[in-house]
Amino acid sequence: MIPYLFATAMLLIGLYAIVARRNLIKIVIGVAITEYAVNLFLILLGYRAGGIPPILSKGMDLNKFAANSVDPLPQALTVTSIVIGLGVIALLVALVLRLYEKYGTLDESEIKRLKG
Amino acid sequence: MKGMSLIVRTIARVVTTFIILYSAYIVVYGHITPGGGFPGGVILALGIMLLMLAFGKDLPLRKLPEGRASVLDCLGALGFWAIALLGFTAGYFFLNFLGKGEPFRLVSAGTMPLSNIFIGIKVGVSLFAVLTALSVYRRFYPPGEEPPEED
Amino acid sequence: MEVLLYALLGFMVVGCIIAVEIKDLLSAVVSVGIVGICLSVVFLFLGAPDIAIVQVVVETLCLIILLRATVQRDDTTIYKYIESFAVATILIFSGVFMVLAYRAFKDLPSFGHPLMTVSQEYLREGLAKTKAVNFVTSVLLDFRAYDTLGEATVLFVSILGAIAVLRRRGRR
Amino acid sequence: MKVFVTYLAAFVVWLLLTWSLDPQEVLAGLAVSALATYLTRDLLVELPPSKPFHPKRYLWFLYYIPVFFWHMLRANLDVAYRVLHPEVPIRPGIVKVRTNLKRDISKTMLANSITLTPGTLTVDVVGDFLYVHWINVRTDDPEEQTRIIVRRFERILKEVFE
Repeated sequence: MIPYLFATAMLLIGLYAIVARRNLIKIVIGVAITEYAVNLFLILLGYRAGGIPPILSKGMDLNKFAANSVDPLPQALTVTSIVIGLGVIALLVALVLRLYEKYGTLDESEIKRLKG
Repeated sequence: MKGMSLIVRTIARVVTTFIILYSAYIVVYGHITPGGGFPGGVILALGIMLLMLAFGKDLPLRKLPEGRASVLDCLGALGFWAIALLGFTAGYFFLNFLGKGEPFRLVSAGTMPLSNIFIGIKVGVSLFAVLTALSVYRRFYPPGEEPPEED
Repeated sequence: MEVLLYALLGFMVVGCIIAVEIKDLLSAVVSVGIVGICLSVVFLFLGAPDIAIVQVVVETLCLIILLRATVQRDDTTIYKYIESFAVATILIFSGVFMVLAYRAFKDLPSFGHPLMTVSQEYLREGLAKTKAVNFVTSVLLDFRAYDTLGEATVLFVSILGAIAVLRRRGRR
Repeated sequence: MKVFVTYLAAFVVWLLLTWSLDPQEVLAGLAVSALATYLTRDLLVELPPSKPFHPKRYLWFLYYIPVFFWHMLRANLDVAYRVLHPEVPIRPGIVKVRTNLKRDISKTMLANSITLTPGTLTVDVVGDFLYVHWINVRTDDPEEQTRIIVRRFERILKEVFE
């Protein structure tokens, strides 16, 4: 229960950065933190107390392995989610660089003011 | 980007071969040890990134021009699709149609190593493409000042 | 073991707060990198070596990309006036979210005792069906390969979007 | 030739990574090492110009290892003494020293050896000159500085790499 609350706290910090910060890089950092929190929560859900990684080693009994292993399903979906997070960050950084080139500033409110 | 000093360059020369070897190991052994196409591809992109940091952007672009990079990228995606569609020959979408072999051998688990290789190529080359885009297309100019005309 | 896990998680939360609050952008990016690497250690603790490898390499690349955007540019935003509306909104939302999350977590299986109705099937029959020893890969590329295909497509599109955004005003 | 040596080294690293002699894995290793070597074929470090496989080189290299560790140990004790001493007797500065080594790899090895020895740190290599940050600049004479910092490694590295 307590680890879940840690993940929730990270999620809320990321949301706070996205909403309340004005610097565009800070907003990208907020998105990154939100991604970390979600990935962490998914893995925490699949953890079994004293569990072993879901990789069979030679000469291990299959039934014993199935009774002790942690959950492989959220892990498999998180692998792709992390890589997609990288793609999203690259896209956001590309947008930030483009905005900087156009307006010469990273401040969101400045950009709003200059837009007209 | 001009590249770095002689020390970094020489070490990059020595190390890059082994980084590529390690990424291939991570990809090929994805179904036996931890790893797989996604981390292997990212390691491949990081190896090329090392070259880009040490020698400047021109050398990696000479080794892997943009056109060939996009061809490889599409090849990876199409290969994965082809494996998915070839499943129809034996039954349904994404059926593991190849012979399974026995566990703990390198050639086992049917289509999985092939899928891993295609995903690795795709992820590595597309991340390489976005890194070169980030380093090549952008040079920063003060607002209001037009970039000089060049290639 | 548990204590170490909690210490790492607390350290990560502190790192997140520093990354959001600090004024120097380079320091903020470095703090995010530290959080990501701690996350990879936490994954190792939680029995997920696959994800730990992915996280550590992705974190490196992510750090390089963020540094590319940050170098030599400082946080010039003036905190003269605090945006009271945004801060109040996020605080109220956080409170409500925390209370609801606390209630929801009570219904989830408690930490360390996952609900594995589907995964038990994969774990028991995966070896006979796919002959792959790494069960994460066998879920990723055999049982749930359709999801992987979709996510590879998402990656493709996001990278394509980044390149399209960066290209200088079309062709000359 | 250098391609073949790199290929062999890559294959040995592959064997160490997989730690098995299953024919499938060995075949995959041959293919993967060939691929990695092919992709980096124009980056490889040149072999020494004359007699690259002469056993004398390897004997000199074996001799280099204890010499290097001895210098490292001495420098460690020296820096620890300077840090723990109440007056902190240091005189930091950057000195420019000249090296006789010609090849890139030997210059790199020399710079790395100097950096790994506590108290001295190579900042940059420009042409034949090394810029070294030294925690206690003992003398202002360039010849003497070169003798103290560079000569102790240079003599052996010249035998190994050139």
